[in-house]
Amino acid sequence: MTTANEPVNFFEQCADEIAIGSDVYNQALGFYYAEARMLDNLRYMDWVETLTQDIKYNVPLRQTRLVKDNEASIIYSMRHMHEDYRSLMGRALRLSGNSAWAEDPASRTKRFVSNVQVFETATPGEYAALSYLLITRNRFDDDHFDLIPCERRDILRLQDGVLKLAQRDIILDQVLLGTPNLAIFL
Amino acid sequence: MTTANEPVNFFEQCADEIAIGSDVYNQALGFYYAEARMLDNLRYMDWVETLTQDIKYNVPLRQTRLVKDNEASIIYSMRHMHEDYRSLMGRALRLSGNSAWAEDPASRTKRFVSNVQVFETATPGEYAALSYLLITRNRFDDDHFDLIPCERRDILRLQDGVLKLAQRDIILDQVLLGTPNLAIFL
Amino acid sequence: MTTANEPVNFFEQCADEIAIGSDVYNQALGFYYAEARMLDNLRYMDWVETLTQDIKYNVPLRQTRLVKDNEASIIYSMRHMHEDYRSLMGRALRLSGNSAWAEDPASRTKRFVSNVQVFETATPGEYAALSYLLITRNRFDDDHFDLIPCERRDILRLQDGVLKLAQRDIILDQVLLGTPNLAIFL
Amino acid sequence: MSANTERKLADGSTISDLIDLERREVQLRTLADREIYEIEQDKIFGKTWLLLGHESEIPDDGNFIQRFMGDDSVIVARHKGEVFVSLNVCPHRGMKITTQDAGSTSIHKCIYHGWAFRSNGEFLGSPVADQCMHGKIRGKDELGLQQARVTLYGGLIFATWNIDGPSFEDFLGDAKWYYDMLFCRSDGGMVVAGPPQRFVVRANWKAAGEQSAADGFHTLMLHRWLGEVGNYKKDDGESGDLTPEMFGAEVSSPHGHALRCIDLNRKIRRLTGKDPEELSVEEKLRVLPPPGMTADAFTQLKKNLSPEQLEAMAWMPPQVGGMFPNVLFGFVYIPQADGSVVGSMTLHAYVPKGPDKLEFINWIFVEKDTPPELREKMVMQTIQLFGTSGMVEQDDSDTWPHMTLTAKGPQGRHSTMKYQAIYETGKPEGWPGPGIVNEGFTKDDTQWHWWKYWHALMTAE
Amino acid sequence: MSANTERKLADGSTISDLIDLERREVQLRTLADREIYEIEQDKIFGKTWLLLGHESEIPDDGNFIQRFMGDDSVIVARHKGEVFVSLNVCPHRGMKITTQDAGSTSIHKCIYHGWAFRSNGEFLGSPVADQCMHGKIRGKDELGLQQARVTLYGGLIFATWNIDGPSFEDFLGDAKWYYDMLFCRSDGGMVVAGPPQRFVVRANWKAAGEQSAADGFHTLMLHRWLGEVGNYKKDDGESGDLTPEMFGAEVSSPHGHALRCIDLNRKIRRLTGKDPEELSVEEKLRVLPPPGMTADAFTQLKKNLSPEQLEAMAWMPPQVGGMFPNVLFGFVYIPQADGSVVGSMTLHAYVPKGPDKLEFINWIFVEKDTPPELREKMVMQTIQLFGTSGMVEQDDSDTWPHMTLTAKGPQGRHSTMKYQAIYETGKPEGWPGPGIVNEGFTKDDTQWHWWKYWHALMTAE
Amino acid sequence: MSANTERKLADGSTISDLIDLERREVQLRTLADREIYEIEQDKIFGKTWLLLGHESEIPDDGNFIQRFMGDDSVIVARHKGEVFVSLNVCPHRGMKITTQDAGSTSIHKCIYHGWAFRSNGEFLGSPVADQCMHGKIRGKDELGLQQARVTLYGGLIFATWNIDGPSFEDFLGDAKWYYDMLFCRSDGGMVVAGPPQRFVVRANWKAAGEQSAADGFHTLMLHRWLGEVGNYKKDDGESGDLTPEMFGAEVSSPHGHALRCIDLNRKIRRLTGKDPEELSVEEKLRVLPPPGMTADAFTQLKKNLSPEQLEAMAWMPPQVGGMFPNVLFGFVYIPQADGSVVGSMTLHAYVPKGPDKLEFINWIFVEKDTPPELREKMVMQTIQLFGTSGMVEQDDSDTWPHMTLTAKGPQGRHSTMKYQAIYETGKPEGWPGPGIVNEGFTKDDTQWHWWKYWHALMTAE
Ligand code: FES
Ligand code: FES
Ligand code: FES
Ligand SMILES: [Fe+3]
Ligand SMILES: [Fe+3]
Ligand SMILES: [Fe+3]
Repeated sequence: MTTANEPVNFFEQCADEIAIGSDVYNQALGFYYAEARMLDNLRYMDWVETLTQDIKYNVPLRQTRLVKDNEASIIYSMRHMHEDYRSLMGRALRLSGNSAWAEDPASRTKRFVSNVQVFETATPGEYAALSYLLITRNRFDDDHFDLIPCERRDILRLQDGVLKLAQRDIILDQVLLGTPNLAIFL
Repeated sequence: MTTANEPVNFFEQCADEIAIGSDVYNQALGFYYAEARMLDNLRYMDWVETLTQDIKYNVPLRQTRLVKDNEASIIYSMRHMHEDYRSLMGRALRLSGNSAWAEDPASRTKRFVSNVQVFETATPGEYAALSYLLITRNRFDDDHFDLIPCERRDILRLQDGVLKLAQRDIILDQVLLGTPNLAIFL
Repeated sequence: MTTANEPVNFFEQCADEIAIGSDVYNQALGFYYAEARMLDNLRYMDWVETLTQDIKYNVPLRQTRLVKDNEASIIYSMRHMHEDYRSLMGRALRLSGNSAWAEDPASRTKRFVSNVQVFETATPGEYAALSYLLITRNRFDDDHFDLIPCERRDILRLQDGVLKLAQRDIILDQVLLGTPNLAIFL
Repeated sequence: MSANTERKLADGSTISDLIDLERREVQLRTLADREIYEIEQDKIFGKTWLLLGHESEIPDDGNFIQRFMGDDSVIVARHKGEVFVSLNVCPHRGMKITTQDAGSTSIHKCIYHGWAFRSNGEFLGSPVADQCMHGKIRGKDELGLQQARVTLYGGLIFATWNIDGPSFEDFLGDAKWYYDMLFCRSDGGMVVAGPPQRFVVRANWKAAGEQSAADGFHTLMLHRWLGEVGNYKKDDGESGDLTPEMFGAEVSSPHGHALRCIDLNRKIRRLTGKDPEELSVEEKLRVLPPPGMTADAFTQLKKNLSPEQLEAMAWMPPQVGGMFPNVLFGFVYIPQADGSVVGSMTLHAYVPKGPDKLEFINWIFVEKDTPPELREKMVMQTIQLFGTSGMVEQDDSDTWPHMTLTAKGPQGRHSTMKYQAIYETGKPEGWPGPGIVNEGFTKDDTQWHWWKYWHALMTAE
Repeated sequence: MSANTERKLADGSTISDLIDLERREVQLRTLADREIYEIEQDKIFGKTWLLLGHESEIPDDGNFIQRFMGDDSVIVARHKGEVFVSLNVCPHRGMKITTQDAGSTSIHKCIYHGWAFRSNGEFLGSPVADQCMHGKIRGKDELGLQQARVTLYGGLIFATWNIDGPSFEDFLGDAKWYYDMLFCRSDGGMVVAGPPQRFVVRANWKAAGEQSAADGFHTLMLHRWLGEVGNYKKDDGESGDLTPEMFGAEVSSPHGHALRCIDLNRKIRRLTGKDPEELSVEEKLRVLPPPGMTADAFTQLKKNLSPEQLEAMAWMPPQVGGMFPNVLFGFVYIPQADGSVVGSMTLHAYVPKGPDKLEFINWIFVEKDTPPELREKMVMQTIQLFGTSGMVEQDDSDTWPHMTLTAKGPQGRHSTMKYQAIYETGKPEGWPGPGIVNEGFTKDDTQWHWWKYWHALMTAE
Repeated sequence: MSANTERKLADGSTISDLIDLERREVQLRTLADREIYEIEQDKIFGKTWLLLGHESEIPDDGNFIQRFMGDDSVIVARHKGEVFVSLNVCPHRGMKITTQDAGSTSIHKCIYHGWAFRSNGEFLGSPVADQCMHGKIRGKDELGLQQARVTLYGGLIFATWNIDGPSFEDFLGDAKWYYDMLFCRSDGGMVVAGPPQRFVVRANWKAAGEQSAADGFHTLMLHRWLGEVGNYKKDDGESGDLTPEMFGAEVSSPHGHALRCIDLNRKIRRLTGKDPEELSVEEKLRVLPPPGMTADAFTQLKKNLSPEQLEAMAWMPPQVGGMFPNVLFGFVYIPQADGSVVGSMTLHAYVPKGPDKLEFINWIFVEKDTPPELREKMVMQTIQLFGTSGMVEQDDSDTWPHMTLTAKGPQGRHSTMKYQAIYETGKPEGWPGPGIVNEGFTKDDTQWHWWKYWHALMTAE
């Protein structure tokens, strides 16, 4: 392989954990619940509003490796998504257009958010947030659901008193993705 | 079709959002956790106690429509459930009887509640609550689970200091329901 | 059968419910979120640190019975797991070794915690905690997930200001377990 | 056709080997076998008339719904007032023409390469006209969507792939005289309350199909809650006996159709206090009008039905039954706590989805001019008893899967379903209606005729 | 039977083509093929004796449990003291008679139409007696639940559909002499600790079945953690070598049964410090009594077993092995950290659930009069090593699915399982027991005999 | 071979019955039939050369990756510098040799019983050497892992089970002249950006396979968003017309390979403002170098390709196409908002996973010496348009499943895929390249040749 496997610098950024129940923590919960509803209700342009202009958004690959090589099970040299503000906006525009067949008719989804932990970072007004997300996805008259359980490693930034998403790494649990595409946001 | 598709007036009822972590919010969480345990433990008559006499309880149909016709994807002219207090009591009585075979032996279920948001309404003591619910359902020796992810749009009313359920609309994510009946409450 | 079906004394231990949002409650949430991440990230020896030396850890069997015999649907005379501190430590050691093939390569799991309720007990500093857990488990290149929804009935004990797990009963929802082993902790 | 010229299944047996015509037994294997399922797709669902919906679902030109004929998806659309049923498969490369459940459009454009079709299936053309991407081997007239043969009956939409086969009338035969009382009795006709409920049951479609042929017997046990805690509970709170409800007359059909006609007198007595014997046909039908109709609708009945049909309606109207192969109807009077009666009109289709899965489609109907309050009552009542969450049919949808499982066992598959409770009565004295009719407590004849027709079709050339 | 008269599989090959009797090889395809699976349902699970449970699971009249014989669900019930095994399929329309895992009732009533049966399967009648809903074509005696042939052995419940086939004794043959040491040695007999653990493994049942025929070899690699960090770790913390544990004697059977008998001397030396050679049979068995028994139980052993059996027990008692087709037993001594030994008694059945799925059923046993503390120790120890969460068998249940996957590959299916490690030793000098016995390090003979019997049954008329 | 000697499918039809060679039509049934799928495993995936990856994925000795050839898992490993492809099935009892996706080891040890193998598949031995647990019937040389035949082409790893079949060169035939321009043009060669994306699509592999044979037509409709809101939107924000992009030349192959070569002039005009007619080959290729290459790389092109190839590259270079049976390549120039162009190099393999499932494997490439910034741009751009989340290919992976569903319907399965848009042009005037080449707007010939080769292989002895 030619690209070095980019280090995951997320955990280095996590300083003290912010108490569950504190204002910032509750604000983060609010951010995630509101975000889930925007995306589950196809309000893509509203969602883009919640991103910072310098956002980094990644979905690394996974590989099945021995426990001793466990860190090699997350792959950054190649990703399922590798996005910046421009590309996320582009995706939102496409989905808001008339010919995004992969999501028109749209999937019926629910984004179940849980296990939220929030941490201070070196930067005042920036918080590192860990959360679990379970997406249930149904299309057409499927009698089953595609499941996308994942961990989200976010950097949330306070801008004019509102939290915005400045960075997100989504860690999936499949090496062979069971849903036929990632036409939806995670 | 002959019945006009009844408008969903729920969101009009939502006024200011109640802060996550506030007493009312926590009370709502408590209501949902307690409700989940009653239903998962077959305490149907206890559950009926938590309903107001004028409750409206609906499970509209879903249809796969183009994004531009998205609002038409929720159907009220025909529903999977269309209940009032009398009928819910009737269902609870049946389940408490000796011959409700569809649930005897009973399904083993878990009702995972998350993404709870609570809002003031025009009526003091009445709150609009949005929540996500994931039901896992297992019967006999099935080695799989039926999944019922849904959004619940509730009106909770304070009666003598206790929250009761005054209205519930359950928005499912399947047009072709994957579980063989709705013999359980959502 | 020769062993009497051990009574579930858990609920007798539950005294007053502790308010959602209170410090103890939030501490319990913190315990569960941290525990989920330890286990999902294969930090088994760290997890053992969170157990008391006298821990009792059980996964009773389930059986499909008529509603009238419902309490007989949970079986303690035989269990899927029946553990004490020594055996849990033994399992953690095995998993930390070089030949625990059942989990090497390791399953990719997420432990979604929800519906947490905490109660006082007769013993100061000991709390009874009820919670729901949904485990998604993926191995190799399976395009599906094994699901393990369950209720956990825990006794949490404050030791030097930290909560530790003193007792856990895991109530599964399948009589015929759909995941090929319980090589992971619940 | 004789079994020895019949197509052999993998293990060497034939369809005929699975049915004992003498003893009226059918091997359970029929409920789980994949080979049999595949043959049914051609010989049953490729040959008979199938219920797809009601024209009130697509009132205007361009309106369409997606439905299933066996395992084939079809588009049911209105074009210039007429209803067309087109195979939902693009003649170019097989993509679905529509992926929507319902909608409205004058032109259906395939999203894969853009071939366009009218609502009646006609091929309009392909993009980049000057490149003639549909080629020159076939004419445009050959490139339309495959059309099914369509019939409307009481507004119900039926279709078949058997283009030169029997007419819908012939298919119904004598049973039509009875169905008319349900579907063709009013001036305005029935309309759907809304789109149908749809849910999946992990059972072979025939577990539901054979029951739909008027299995009254199971009500006493499987639905006994109705007497214990349901609508048939005695006023004094005592358990009610459902047995009397199972008396009446049953109509069989050589084409597998079935109707159970139930005596109205008890209900009338309860409602009027009068002795029904002393009431005229008109009086009876004004006291207890058919589900969804009001007293003054009698004039409509009189206009649309024959005196003999009116007589039957006032005596023992058809209330539950089926239409071969996979339709069940329930046009019933539901006793209310307050002593009144609310009618319920529902139709089900059990669409095969593989040997061990069926799609349960449930339409609820009202009369076009049913008053709003009554209509709301009827729909709620019906939703609460039938379909997805119906307290009656929950028990059916939880039973059929077990029959499909037992049918897979190496011993179980050879076990038989038995239809040995046989009528010895014949028509009620003075019965005005045609067909094979028997009086008394429900028996197995109607279901047995259902299987005999299944066997005839499955073994036909 | 010669391959050319054998039933052909879809691709034209026969079962015999898949086994190389000369070279002792079996094609992997046998682990994934649906056709082969269907044939096994008749020729293996329709013909041999199958383990269903233990009578201590249904101590009283009316007690019943639901179990499986191949893909057929059966009711195992006690009636007037006797154990009956009835097909769990209603003779009326095929509904399951019981949907419960266990319960107690004097009458089983089908919930579909209410036909009623005794615990011994006798048909009692149908509702609305005067309507004789079961008809007149068959007599009541013909309408009972299909009965399997039942044998109790050491309290274990075995049944077969092969009504006129060989007796259970003949089926066990010489192997019985050894099984007696496990199941028939004590006065009180074994009892289950509770209902069995049940879980699904996505593997063909034969991946587990062939291993159950005493595959000792895999322990060294697949279970090597036992030496590294488990019960066989050296006291000094060094990794222990498991190889010595694999020495002993293996008993093969022309019927595919298998037992591995392991030398007790090392354990005795460790426990007593004495030279086992100097100990009498009685002394040995008092020092190290069989799992679940106490020193003073020797009198029971003496009473229930022959001197030859006692001699074998004190020398190389059977500890692991299987019973054709799908049973594994483990009656083992587990070394404890404190130098002591705790016994473990477990039986597994691997029930087929389709070509790529099996149900793992795990019963844990104790002796009826095992003292409570010991019993608790045994059960915990066994749960921790075997079954659902067992640290040993976790690795097995994660391995078999891979074999089932490779068996599906177009190349992989032609790859072979090899049984070419062959004993050249014969019986230990002076061995008191019957049957095909070989001494030394574990080899492949027992597993090869398992496959030979599978082949014989699969190609039998 | 004539249909009447062909293997019959269960319903009596043959493969040839499903293809109309005259009218260029293929029955949809081919996209859903399990029997056909099984035959393909042998006749297609057992006979042709299959793409497994790129040697830059396993740079060092001992490096290995797990990949699939049809339904068989294989280990692709480097041993002493060479690449070996071994069946990932243990010759002992069929366990997978590796359960990892990738790793590095000098010895592969089976976890079941510990048999050990070299990276080239050689059998090293089994544990407890003195017990010779692999027996004496077969020599060690017979116990290695089954080896596939391997070829490296431009660093791409191809393998086949057809040991004595045609060479990879013969397999490519005339198409090689064109593939060379993509894979063999630079000194350093291509390298993967990382391991491939892998995801499952619930569709038959041929729904993707037939499209990969240069179906340009679908772009206009299925991917029309590119013009509406995507990279081909007009600068004035108006919708862009994609039709011009579909003009060029298409290369067909009797072996089902296909390439679409697209005119560069428009792009060059846009970038340089100059009239391309006035530019030399070298000038053109310096202005618009191939994806991942820089202007000064021209010297490499000149060195590695013939003048004729250079001419073609500067005129109409191959940009999308496929390699039979299941490979798609896209080497395209993506217009950027700023008017510049970013190249994208991707290869897909569509691995069959049953009649209605495929695994989509997506490798993204860069040139070994592509500058870091450019490389990052290329990879991001490619991820955003192709593969798992690619805005272009999302629509494909959501379309193929519908074709697989319609192919299951009893009517739908007889509906046909049509390839009737036929070129009438022939080679562009003065075209320097070999093979079947046609000029103009995309047509169906390449896809039809794909099906003809599929048919030839499926009906071959
Ligand atoms: S498949 Fe419909 S236009 Fe090509
Ligand atoms: S099926 Fe059992 S009584 Fe009818
Ligand atoms: S299966 Fe590989 S060593 Fe036995
Ligand atoms: Fe019913
Ligand atoms: Fe083992
Ligand atoms: Fe495409």
